[in-house]
Amino acid sequence: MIKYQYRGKGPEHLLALARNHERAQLLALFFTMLRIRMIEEAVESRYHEDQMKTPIHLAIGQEAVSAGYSAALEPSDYVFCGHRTHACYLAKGGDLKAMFSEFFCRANGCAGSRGGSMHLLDKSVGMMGSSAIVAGAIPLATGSALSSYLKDEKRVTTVFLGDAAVEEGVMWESLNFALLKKLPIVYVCENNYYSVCSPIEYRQPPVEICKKAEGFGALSFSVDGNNVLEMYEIAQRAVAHAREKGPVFIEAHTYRWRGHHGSGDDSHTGYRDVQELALWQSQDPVLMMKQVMYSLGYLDEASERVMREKIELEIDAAFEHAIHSANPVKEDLCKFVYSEGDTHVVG
Amino acid sequence: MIKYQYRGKGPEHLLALARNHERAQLLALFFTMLRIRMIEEAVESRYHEDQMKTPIHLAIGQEAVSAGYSAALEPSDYVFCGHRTHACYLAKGGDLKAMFSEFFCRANGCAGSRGGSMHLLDKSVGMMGSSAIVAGAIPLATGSALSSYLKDEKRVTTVFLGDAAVEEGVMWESLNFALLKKLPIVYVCENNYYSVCSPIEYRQPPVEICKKAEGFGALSFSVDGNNVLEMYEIAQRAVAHAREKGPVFIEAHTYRWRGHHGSGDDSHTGYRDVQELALWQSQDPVLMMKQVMYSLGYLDEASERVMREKIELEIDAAFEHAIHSANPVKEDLCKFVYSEGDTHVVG
Amino acid sequence: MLWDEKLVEENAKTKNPLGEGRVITYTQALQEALVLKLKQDSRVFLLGQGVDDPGGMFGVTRGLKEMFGAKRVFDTPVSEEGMTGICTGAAMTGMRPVYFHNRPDFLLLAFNQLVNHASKIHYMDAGKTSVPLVIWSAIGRGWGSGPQHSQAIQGLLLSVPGLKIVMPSTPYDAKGLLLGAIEDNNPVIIIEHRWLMKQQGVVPEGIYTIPFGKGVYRRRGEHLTIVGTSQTLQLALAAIDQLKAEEGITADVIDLRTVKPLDEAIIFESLAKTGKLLVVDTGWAMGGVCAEVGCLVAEKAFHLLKAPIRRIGLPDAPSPAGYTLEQFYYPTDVTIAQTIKEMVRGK
Amino acid sequence: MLWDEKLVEENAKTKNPLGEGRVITYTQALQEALVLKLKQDSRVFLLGQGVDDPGGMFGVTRGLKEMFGAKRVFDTPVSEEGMTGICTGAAMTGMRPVYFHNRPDFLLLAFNQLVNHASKIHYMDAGKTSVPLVIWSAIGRGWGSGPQHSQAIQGLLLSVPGLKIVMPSTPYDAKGLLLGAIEDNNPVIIIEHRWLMKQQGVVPEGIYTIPFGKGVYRRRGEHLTIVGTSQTLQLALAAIDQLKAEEGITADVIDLRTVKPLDEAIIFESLAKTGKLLVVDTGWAMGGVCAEVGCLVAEKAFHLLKAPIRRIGLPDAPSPAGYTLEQFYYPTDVTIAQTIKEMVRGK
Ligand SMILES: Cc1ncc(C[n+]2csc(CCOP(=O)(O)OP(=O)(O)O)c2C)c(N)n1
Ligand SMILES: Cc1ncc(C[n+]2csc(CCOP(=O)(O)OP(=O)(O)O)c2C)c(N)n1
Ligand SMILES: [Mg+2]
Ligand SMILES: [Mg+2]
Repeated sequence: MIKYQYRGKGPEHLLALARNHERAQLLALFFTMLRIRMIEEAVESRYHEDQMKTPIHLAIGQEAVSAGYSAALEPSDYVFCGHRTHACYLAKGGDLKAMFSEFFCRANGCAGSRGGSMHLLDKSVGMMGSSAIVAGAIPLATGSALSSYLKDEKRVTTVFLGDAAVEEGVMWESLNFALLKKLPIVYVCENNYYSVCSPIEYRQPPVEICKKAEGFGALSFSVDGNNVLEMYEIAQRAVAHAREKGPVFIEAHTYRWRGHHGSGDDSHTGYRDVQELALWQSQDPVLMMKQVMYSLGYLDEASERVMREKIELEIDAAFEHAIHSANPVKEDLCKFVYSEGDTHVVG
Repeated sequence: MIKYQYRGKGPEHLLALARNHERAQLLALFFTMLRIRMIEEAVESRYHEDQMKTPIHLAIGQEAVSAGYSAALEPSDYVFCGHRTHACYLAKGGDLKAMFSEFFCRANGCAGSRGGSMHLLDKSVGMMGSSAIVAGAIPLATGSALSSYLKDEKRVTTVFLGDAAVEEGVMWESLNFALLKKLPIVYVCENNYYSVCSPIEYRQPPVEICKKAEGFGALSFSVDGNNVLEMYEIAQRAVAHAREKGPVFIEAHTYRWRGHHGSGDDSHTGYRDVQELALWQSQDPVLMMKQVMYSLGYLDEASERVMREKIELEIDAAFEHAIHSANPVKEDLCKFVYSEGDTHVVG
Repeated sequence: MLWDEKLVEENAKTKNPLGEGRVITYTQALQEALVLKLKQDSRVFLLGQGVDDPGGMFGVTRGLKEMFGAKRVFDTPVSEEGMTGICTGAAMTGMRPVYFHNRPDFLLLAFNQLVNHASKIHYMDAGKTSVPLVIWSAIGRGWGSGPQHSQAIQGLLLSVPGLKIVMPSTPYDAKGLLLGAIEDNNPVIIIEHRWLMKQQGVVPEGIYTIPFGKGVYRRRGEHLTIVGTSQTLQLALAAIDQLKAEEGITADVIDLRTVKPLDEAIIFESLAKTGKLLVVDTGWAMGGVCAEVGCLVAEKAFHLLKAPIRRIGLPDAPSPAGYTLEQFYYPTDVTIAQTIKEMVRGK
Repeated sequence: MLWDEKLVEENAKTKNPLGEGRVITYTQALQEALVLKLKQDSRVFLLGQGVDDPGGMFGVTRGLKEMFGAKRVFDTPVSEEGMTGICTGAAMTGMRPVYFHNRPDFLLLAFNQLVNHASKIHYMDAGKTSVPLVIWSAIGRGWGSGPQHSQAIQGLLLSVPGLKIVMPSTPYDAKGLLLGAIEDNNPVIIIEHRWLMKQQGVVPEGIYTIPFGKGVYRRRGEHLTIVGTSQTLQLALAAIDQLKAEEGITADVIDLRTVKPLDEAIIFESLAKTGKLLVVDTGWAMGGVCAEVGCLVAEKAFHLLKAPIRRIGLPDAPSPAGYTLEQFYYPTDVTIAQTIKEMVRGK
């Protein structure tokens, strides 16, 4: 039984939206998505080697959300996320080599092999961190937005969360506080209808998540998370609103193609219908965009091949980097339990 | 500055509603309120003696909420509440002697002097308990409703909470679960606009609490909590809905006349305007109802005096009882840390 | 198969079950306990995130929804604090919930309900209410789980009055202790270890319970006393078996089975013979089970001690995610053997 | 005035401050630290329930909103978990929050953010992020506060890597430790005691800090070593002063000031002379600070010990609300003196 239908407007709508955007912008969005897809597939293809000794939570099928959203951010804006880190990290510009090093448990991983795949960060590009605890990053991000408010900065903080994260009370505590102080924050909920193998109907009554946020008083949007341009356009509105006026909540409908974690599809175990997956795969966010690009004449086989080769080279180089990097040593174990850093006073 | 206006429809509306009710019902409602008021005032008048070594959170000014609401409950229905216990406990039929004994820290207090005023219970009348932790009783009550669902009982559980309790995430976790399972529960929020000395505007953006609950999908009501009949009528609808269909949320607007805890008004400390208190005192729920009773000819000075004397006698007897009851002894201290009770199997 | 799953499986294969009788796995033993109780007692119900999914809590709960219906075996929202309170409320009103978590880390979200509510209600209500609640979770060591997904938090709960804490190490115990936990009238926290789940053992059919607060000798010997539970105790057994074979060093190895209540008598009995104490635990060495056992002995059995107490737990650092760092972080049979040798040689 | 307020006030009057210099109260000392830091460092801000209300956290924060503005000194929603995460997020992004709670019991709502997040982020991020966060609360003993409002939970947090735990006992220390906490780059939990708030003491003006992890001798003596913090240490001082006068019994009394980090050296130094250890703590005797100190000594200074360790904390029961039961529950100078006498007489 197909429990969760695709509710978006499909490829025609994507094409219609595309006509309002510059070629360069569209290429950039497509490239971001394609890069994420290819990186995820590359990680997946090597996962069985058991050299990446870390859980992985692949974003395959959900690329349009981070890609479309992050394009609306300034480099100085901040992003936080949950356990499904890869796409958020990459879309914000996180360093691929440091990410792979982290997956391979190397000392030069972005979290020094302390965090693993669920704790990617790259502060140089505003990717501030993540939490493996469902909803754990939501108040952290809200606190980051509080910093901006206190410092009179125009920086927007975004936190990506799953549909299960709204079941944690801290989501609502955070949103209440953000609304109270009109903080510059956007909550982006990727509703992929499942939490591990639990369908949303086992966890929430049939009420739209964005309606709950609206009830709390937030400007709220429901978006086709497989449509990168719808995502991008709403993101622009959301980020502008957050920057000037206060909190926004976005519910992006999308679907995870692989198992909750690890590699491969797991629909055969019975918690979801293979037909449901097939349905959503027929609305492939990357493919849809590719077709739009082709039909607009912005992309052809040759230029696509160039793109792919560029990404492949980058991926290979990053794997090489990671594989040949050094493991941590015993002395690393108890480093950074406490910060001895400066306590420089800011007057 | 008056921050929080009375938004109800005043005494005329109370009178209009009264015409739809039986005399006996009206007398009973008035009696419940008057009894709570007089008990609270009696407790307050003796509090300075420092013999009731317990915090007190007086319900003076808020009597109509518990009185009106509880009249719609069956004796077998369950009630939980927070730290502001007195009125909920009394309205559900809790034993006054056991309550006073608890205040006087006696061994025969309703919680054996372990809980104090913030932990009143009387299971013989369905007053199941309370928590001194803000919102702590909300999931407990929801669990009680889950029991009824699992047992196929028609019992309704009610939990009284304050306006601050909705700031705790567990409120929304509980409501989500209750809606998911369509549990027989009513959440009654007494919005008195303050949490200790913090006005609601310091804690929540300007959004009606009941709108939040509505956004979650609950049948929600906003009620004049100083109007005992409005309270009663909405309670009847709410309890009936909860019994057959599922969760209900009621926001009852009311006002606390005394300080958050202890005796006496504390408006002079400046956190609220004395004018604001005066405004709300002009909408005294007990007096309004009394005037309605007089104007309907259901009460006169003589019958009111009889009522008052009856209550005074009861109060005096309860004080006598408490004062002359025994203190706990050393052996009591470590009793009931663990339950050794039966593990009788229910087949 | 991932490295740690392989390891767990191989470990299970090499360790052949001792004794005569029916051999089943750890997870089967746990499931058997659940089936027996679900059949016997209509008040028992199971819940937890994914309790009914294809994974089924390492297989422990797999198939139980089909067997006992979706009303008694159900998935929950990702709302640990709320669900813990809901379970507590259900237990207060006559039900006997068994609440499953994948990892103890998630219990940290529920400390308010655990510590302020579930464990105190029986006391606070002067014995009028009991909270027969079982909370189950399995330490998630390995697989790069990292700081937020591998914690052993029993030490944080040890001083909480009203709780019981169970930490089995064999299939036999796992079943008997779970049966006992479900029959117990108090909140019982069961902390399993992922690495024990595939272990095989002799397990009787039918209902039997293992008393709480009674340790058991896993080995008898002369040179020292080793006290612990769960997976670290298994490591200690491996260490001492090796040392016995190689160097003739023997020990009394005591499996506490429950750390609260804690069997003092068996420890003192053994120390009267050996005079030397090594405490091992899956949690941090500082401030947890090791500290309590060590202090207890220095307090009540000082005259039996011939040498300094030693404790082996985790260093004062979060658990790192990466494989290499993990190797430095966790005690092994080798490091335990090293400590034993030092103790016996009087270094 | 309520019985316990009277007691605290009288206690403060009878104990005259030692030493030369300016005498102020404990709360004044704390406020002074806050004012100094708010003036000096624009990153510092204060928040907490009622931090700006007429009560102002026992007076500690009274008037600071007027002095530093509503942006830097503000009330919060009753959302402990959310606000802890928000503070953590603000600290991660350059601010230095000082977050006030009335009672440590409320920290239990925030264990996920404290233990899974604030204390781990620096480690998890491989040193790239610091969390300079101060969390302040005061043990609420007395006034019938009961099981949910009087807890001393430092023992539950002792084993958490990455946290620092501060427990002052004098106005001088309270100021110096708070200043140090605000300058520290790590999450620091300060656990005060309500009963110390009116104490007077000699307190220097200006900024000074007391190093963490350095205990101090409050008395020097011969017969035993007493180790502890906060209010229980004050009781121990009263006990030993009395015993010295009456029976000539003297002790080294060590105030640890911080329980994490913990000054081992000073304890061992003293034990080298006395050979006998008494540990006192405001929390449960089992599994907390007493257990850690006791075990530490049995582990690392066993050869110095001439007699069993003794510990004095709370019994394994929740704190009862009633006055009489409270008298049995808490250690007093008399019960401590009794234990000291037993230890010295070698009973
Ligand atoms: C507090 C907490 N509870 C449970 C888990 C286990 N867990 C890890 S990921 C996950 C699913 C979350 O689902 P969702 O938020 O929808 O994100 P998705 O995986 O679908 O992207 C769960 C329950 C956790 N990490 N933290
Ligand atoms: C978790 C928690 N945080 C803070 C407190 C302190 N506290 C006690 S009563 C109270 C006010 C609650 O206000 P509200 O819910 O509006 O109830 P009211 O007192 O107005 O009836 C607060 C904050 C508490 N008891 N529990
Ligand atoms: Mg999901
Ligand atoms: Mg209120």
